[in-house]
Amino acid sequence: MTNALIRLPRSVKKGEVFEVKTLIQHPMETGFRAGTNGTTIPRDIIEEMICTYNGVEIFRMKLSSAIAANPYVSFHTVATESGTLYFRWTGDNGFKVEETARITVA
Amino acid sequence: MKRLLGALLLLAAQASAEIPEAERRSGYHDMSPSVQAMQDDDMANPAMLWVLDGEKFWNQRQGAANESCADCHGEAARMAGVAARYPAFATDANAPVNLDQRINLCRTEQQKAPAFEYESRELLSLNALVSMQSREQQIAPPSDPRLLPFTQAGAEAFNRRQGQLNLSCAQCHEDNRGRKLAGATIPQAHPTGYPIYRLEWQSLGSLQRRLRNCLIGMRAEPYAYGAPEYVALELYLMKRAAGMPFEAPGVRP
Amino acid sequence: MRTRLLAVLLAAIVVPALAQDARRAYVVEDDAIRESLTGRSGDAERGRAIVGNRQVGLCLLCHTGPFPEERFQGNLAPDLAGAGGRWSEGQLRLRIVDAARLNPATIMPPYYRTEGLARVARSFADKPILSAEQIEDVIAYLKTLKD
Amino acid sequence: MDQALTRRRFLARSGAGAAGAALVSLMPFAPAEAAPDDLARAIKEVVGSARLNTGKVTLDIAPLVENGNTVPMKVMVESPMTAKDHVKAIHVFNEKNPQPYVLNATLGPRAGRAAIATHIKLRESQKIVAVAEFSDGTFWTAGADVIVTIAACVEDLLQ
Repeated sequence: MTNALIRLPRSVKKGEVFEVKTLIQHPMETGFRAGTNGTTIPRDIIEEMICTYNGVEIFRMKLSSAIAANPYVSFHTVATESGTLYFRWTGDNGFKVEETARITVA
Repeated sequence: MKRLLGALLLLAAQASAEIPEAERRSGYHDMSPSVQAMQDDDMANPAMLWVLDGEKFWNQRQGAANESCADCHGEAARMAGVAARYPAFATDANAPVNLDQRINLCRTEQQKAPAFEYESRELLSLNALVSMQSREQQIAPPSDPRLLPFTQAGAEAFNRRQGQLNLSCAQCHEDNRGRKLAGATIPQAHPTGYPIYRLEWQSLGSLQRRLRNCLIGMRAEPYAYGAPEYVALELYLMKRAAGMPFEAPGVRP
Repeated sequence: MRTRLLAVLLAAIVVPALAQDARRAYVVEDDAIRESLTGRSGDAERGRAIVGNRQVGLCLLCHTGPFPEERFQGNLAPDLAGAGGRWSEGQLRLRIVDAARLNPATIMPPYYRTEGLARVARSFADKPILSAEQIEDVIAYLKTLKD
Repeated sequence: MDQALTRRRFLARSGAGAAGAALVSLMPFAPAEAAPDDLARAIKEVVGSARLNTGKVTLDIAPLVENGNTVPMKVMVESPMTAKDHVKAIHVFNEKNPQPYVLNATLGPRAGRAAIATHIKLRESQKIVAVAEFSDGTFWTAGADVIVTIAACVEDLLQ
């Protein structure tokens, strides 16, 4: 039930550079905050995000406790051919979310 | 000089100056450009994650009646303008209700399902979805005479001193609007963007949650969620902001 | 403005100490409380720390003051610089204890009044914002701000 | 949360002290803006013995933010992004959060443009440093000082 939003242009020209924007639901609990009973709230973060374009990795990011809740990440890539962008976020407590988005290259 | 003396006497008489229409501004304009940009771009506005949930809940059949919001209302887009005129008088509750309470009335009366908890993901999501449909519309409180005593009560609450710090809403948000409380610019307290993704909360939250924060800040006892006192304040705040553009779901610091 | 307000003040008001709390009695004469709330002078250094603490004195939320180390001071109340030159010790004391006696519309919280307040949060009920000792410390500090 | 305690714990874990202090002198920062030990050490772990050059990197972050919980940030690096000459990675560090690392993004010629954006958390006013690692083994950097104003009406602060 984790929500992720991905935005790409609907269609791009071959060779064009386009921006990929992503937003995913996650508390990004730092592991440095005190809970109500004085103990530390355990860390719960997304540790890594990767993106492949028709199977080839084009972007990878390691996240830390310093990334804000509900992480927003944007990056760029070159339009090579029509196909699928695959996204995977992994993190603490077995967190794993996969999403795909279609890109049409004219 | 005469005018100055008059103004001073007015102050001494404890009358808070209402904000002239030309000077009204949304809290959006008191934010830094980078936070404004977060609200301007739906892909950078984390509130959109709640809207996404709202769309799911909107279409889910619920309760003993096995009905979804969509079964009665159709597409969420048909709710355009609704959030801009809430709170409104609900005949089925015989009281003014805010949008959260309207959604819950639909649940208990139509869907025959238990009400959502205040500030729950479900309620905030549905509220965000419905509120978003009124973007760019003008805030348009209904001219229902049954609301008048409640709006009046809200106006009185807005001007009443409360808490250990003995402050009224008006002292900060009208008399000292635009000035700096520590590092923060005091906004005019117009409910243009609710529910808001508040950076401090790192979550979406309702106007009632924000009012609760203010009460705690002035060291006053907050009301329980859903209390009629909050709804009265909401009614007055919407009347005060009538005609201003709606920008939900907003981002605020 | 000031003379106008003063004219409506009663010449002298005695506020009795309430049995249920530890607050001391004080006497308001004209626009001042002449006597120290504790019978002693406060400590200016401690007073400065109270004024500068946003959770204790709260002063810098609204006032700007001579605290170069504190960023983001408020600007909705008068600058504290020169307060000790503008007001006598007794005038400062009343303005902290219960400024609303001088101007009913003031935004200055009543630092040593607990009656006549509405809906005070349970954790702060019947407690003044600052103790008599703290207020005397703050006055001792403000007195040093001559210009 | 006691920040001093956290930072001490961090130092104890990484077994640093004098070594970290020595690293500061290797950094290109002017003495007036010398970064504290753990920031310098974290950068050193990435850069190694290479020289850290100032330039080519633009770190876009507001100098004054109202709330440190969600701070928009962009890093842009000048590079043709070709197979021969591109940015391999962008690293971001902070000075005063409990840990010096913010993020590490791996890019390549397929990126087309070396520009990333995200939202970060800043516990207090501090320096942020971005480092770009190029395919030719050079490192380029930019820093920014961000002032975080204290939110005035923080939820439940007074209870």
